[in-house]
Amino acid sequence: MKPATTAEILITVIARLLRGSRHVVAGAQSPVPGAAALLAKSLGWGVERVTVLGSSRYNAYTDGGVETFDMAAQGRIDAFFLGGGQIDGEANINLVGVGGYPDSKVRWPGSFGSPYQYALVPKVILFREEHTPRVMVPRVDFISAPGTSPSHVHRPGGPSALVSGLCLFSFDRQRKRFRLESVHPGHDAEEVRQQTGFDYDAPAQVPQTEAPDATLLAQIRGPIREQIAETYPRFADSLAG
Amino acid sequence: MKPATTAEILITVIARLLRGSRHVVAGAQSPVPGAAALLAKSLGWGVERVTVLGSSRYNAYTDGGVETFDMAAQGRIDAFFLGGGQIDGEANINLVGVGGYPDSKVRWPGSFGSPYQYALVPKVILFREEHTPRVMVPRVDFISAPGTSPSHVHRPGGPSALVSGLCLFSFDRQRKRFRLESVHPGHDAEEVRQQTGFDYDAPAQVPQTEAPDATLLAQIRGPIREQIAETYPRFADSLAG
Amino acid sequence: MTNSFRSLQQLAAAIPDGARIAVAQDSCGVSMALTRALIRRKARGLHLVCVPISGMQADLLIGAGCVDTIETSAVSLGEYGSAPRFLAALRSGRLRLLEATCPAIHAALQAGEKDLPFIPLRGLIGSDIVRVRPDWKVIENPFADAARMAQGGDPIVLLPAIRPDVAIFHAPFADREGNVFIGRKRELLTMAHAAFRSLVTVERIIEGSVFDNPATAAGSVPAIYVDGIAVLAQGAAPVGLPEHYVPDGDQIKRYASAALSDEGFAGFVRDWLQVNAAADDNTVAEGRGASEALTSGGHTASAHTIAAPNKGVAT
Amino acid sequence: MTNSFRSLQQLAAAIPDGARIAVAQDSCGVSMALTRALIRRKARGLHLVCVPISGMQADLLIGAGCVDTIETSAVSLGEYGSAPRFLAALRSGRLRLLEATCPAIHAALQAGEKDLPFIPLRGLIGSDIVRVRPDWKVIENPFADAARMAQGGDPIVLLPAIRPDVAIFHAPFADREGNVFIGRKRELLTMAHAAFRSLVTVERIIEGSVFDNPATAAGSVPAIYVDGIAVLAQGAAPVGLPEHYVPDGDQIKRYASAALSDEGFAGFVRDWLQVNAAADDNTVAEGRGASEALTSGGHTASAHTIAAPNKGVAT
Repeated sequence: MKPATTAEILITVIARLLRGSRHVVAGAQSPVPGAAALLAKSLGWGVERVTVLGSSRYNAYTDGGVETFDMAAQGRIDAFFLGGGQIDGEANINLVGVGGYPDSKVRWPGSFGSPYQYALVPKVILFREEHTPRVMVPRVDFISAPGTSPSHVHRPGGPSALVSGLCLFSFDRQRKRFRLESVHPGHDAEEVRQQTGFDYDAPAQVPQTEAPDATLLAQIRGPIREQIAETYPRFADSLAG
Repeated sequence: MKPATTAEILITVIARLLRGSRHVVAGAQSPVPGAAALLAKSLGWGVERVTVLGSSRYNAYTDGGVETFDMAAQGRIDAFFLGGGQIDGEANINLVGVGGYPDSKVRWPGSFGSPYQYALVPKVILFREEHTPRVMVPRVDFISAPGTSPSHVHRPGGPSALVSGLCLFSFDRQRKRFRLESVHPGHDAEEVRQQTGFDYDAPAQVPQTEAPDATLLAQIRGPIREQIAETYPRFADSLAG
Repeated sequence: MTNSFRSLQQLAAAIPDGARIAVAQDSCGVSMALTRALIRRKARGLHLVCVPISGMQADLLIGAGCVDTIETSAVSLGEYGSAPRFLAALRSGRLRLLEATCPAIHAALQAGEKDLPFIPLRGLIGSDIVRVRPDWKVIENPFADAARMAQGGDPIVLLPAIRPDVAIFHAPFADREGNVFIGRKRELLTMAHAAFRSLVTVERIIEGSVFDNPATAAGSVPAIYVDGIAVLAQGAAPVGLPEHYVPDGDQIKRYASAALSDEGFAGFVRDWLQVNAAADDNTVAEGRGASEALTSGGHTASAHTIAAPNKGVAT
Repeated sequence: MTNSFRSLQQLAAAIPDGARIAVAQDSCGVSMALTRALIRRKARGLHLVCVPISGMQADLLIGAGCVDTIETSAVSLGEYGSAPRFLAALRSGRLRLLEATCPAIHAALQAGEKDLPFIPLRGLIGSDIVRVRPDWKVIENPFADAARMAQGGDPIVLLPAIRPDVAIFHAPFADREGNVFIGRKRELLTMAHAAFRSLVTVERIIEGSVFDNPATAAGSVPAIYVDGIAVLAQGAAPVGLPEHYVPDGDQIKRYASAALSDEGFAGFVRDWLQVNAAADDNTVAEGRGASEALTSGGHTASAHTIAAPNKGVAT
């Protein structure tokens, strides 16, 4: 069996974070989180329902695009995923652009539903494969969605972890800080420190991220690959056969 | 051909008031207004669409019960009907009860959508067949829906006429007064004055309400009777054959 | 979620005393079956939210002593007259009434659907309903322009959201995954969204999924909102289920006259529960009963297909 | 309303310069046919409201100089990359952007549907979007209890309602009365409700009424909201129509790369308009063209049944 690819390691890392999240929603452009949610469900890790926005098969909505937001507000979604062109050390995310506003030097597509889902879904997992100082910045140039809020603001949701191509961070909402939990195989803590523009906590000995075992790999390369092919055909093709 | 019944006269009076009202909505318990709306439409009097709440045939809503209210707010309904256990001289209506509140001496079903539709539908026709001093009162005991509002209140809608078993009143929203327009055949202005608990304007010579001619009667007893049978079967049976 | 299938008794047991329950209006699908089960289990202290009015269902529950509070725009038996037990309970002062109006109940549920604290609504100003509902607020529209404000302002009513504990209704069919088809009775979807839980009775179960067809999908409440389903043909009788069966006018008329007195009401309820006892018991999870109830409704589901989802279910 | 059938050109002519137009996202049904017609008629000064995001449609309209203002939560070609003309227009400063977020656009349209002046929405507080949208207001929740207020209050965002001048989208089919089937793409219904007018393209016309079946009724926009319909098979291509045809990835990729330059964009548009000219012209009201357009879509409507509703129609 071929060793785990980066994508397969990331799918596994995220699937583990989803344990006990009964309803997980993944966006249309989120193949890795989508596959991770389906993996966690298929393994009986307490994920009972996966909604993939843009899918017909994994989407039981009947009230249009607003339904996922209404569900989030009511606490009917347990886990969701967000990314960011920039992510800072307080878990603020920027999906708008670099430089001033509105005169950005670099402009991205926009914030989508981030300032709402980030505030309302209890477990938001930040996922951004690129882990460089231009993504992981000291302070985002535009806050599409804030990592934390003053205690009086109604905010049942927020960030719980940040998964990148290098490592897994957890996030402490009280202390407003990330903590390095593990570094993926082939990388080390020093590299993470160099590639990260913000400060974070780390244990003296940083564990290595546990790679998927043969059973997990077979599950990803078999059933999960088939399940995600409808929504993410290109990505499904890219998973090792 | 049998002469026009009271119901047929009322249908005709209301149908005439609906001229030019493109979309007319009648409630589930409003057979006379429902028949009048269908009559005005069938005669090409500018009524393009009739919605009968509770009908399957004359109801093209697909958003549930809220749709008729959303339409009203947007000005998509031109005419609607309301009644009242009490109606006063300023066109306030009471569908709640007689005496104090909540300790009413007589209690009626409730206000339904009246305080909303009365405020938002441009032409509301009050229809109450019983015309006695206990219905037509100086001042209602409970305002389910006010006849008029201060000028700063958003109120595109309101009462335009009151049709009873005795007569037709028009309503002047500026002067907050009814005006007697015509008395139905078999009744006279004196009877109306005696049976009305509120003051109103009247011309020196009060015209008689024009009864439906043979063409109109044939239309009511034929096609209209058939059309309303789905929603108001008992009422349809009662129309002269 | 095949494990959402329950007996009628289990659904009634899942509604605690004191629960705030949203109920549908007669033209949408009223679960008269669950109404009987609530009366049988002697539910107490219920808070009914009528969406937006009610008829025989509310009157029966009030008469049977199940209801403490009712929020409604009207209670009436329609062409069969006024609602006798509703009126009697108001006279005796033992029923708390939250006076409302149809669009306000719809809008408050829509706010509940989004978990908003409140929603504004036009109209209403000047009605005594606003006066007798201190939980409704009138504010100046914060978006009114200066000209408007100079002319006296722009008052608008804010309604607190309604999030019922349970929504109950009756629908034409469900699939085995627990998705419930409601057609264009969309207020049932709003009720199910706004409520914390939904308990539903259906005429029958279909093979396949409502999501197999974009049309049936469009007219369905997804299983994620549905916490329990009992199958009972004629479950909306005598009120009727539009496009399926008409109201049983004779029985409603009988009710309207019997319910004028305490004794008459008691007699009607006793008879009504008795006549329906066998069919209602047929929805008990285990046993061949469930399949018979379906078959008697004219449907062809086999004993196996009906019994299966109920196996080993406990509330 | 059979008189709602129009040619594509008539629909485009019915959208005045400067109109505020609601457009659907790619997964809901994007009228690329009407997009071409707007470019052909050189529409100017449009204000796009993307529900809640857009892709190639917005990018094309921006690139063709039709758009002054865009309110959106994102513009992107999805897996085919960023939206080149959107980015170029922002760089040049000739596009006014109203930065938004998906649930806010949905909620503001729902407020428009009820003609509310505003609607509250949770979340959002602390986002710079609130800072750059002075038309959004933050107030203290008037329903917050005293304990909450003592702990610092309960700020909540109020959004002004959106009532677009026109909603445009593409749907699987319409009936002859002008009712349009959208299945469970309910945001299209909300758009149609919120907008003053709706102009729609459909793949085909069906015989009978959507109201003949409770399921198709549940998934339809009633004719009363629909002011014009043009029939054009493949009217959502190359974006695709879910459950009907998939996106034409090759063509979108070609667009993504061509649109990086002014010249490349101009060339793509010229070719795209040309290739579709015959099919688009086939929707002209009178003449045999309309029926051919339908037949080529694989449907069996006769020349008579198609021509009839178009007879004597003038915008």
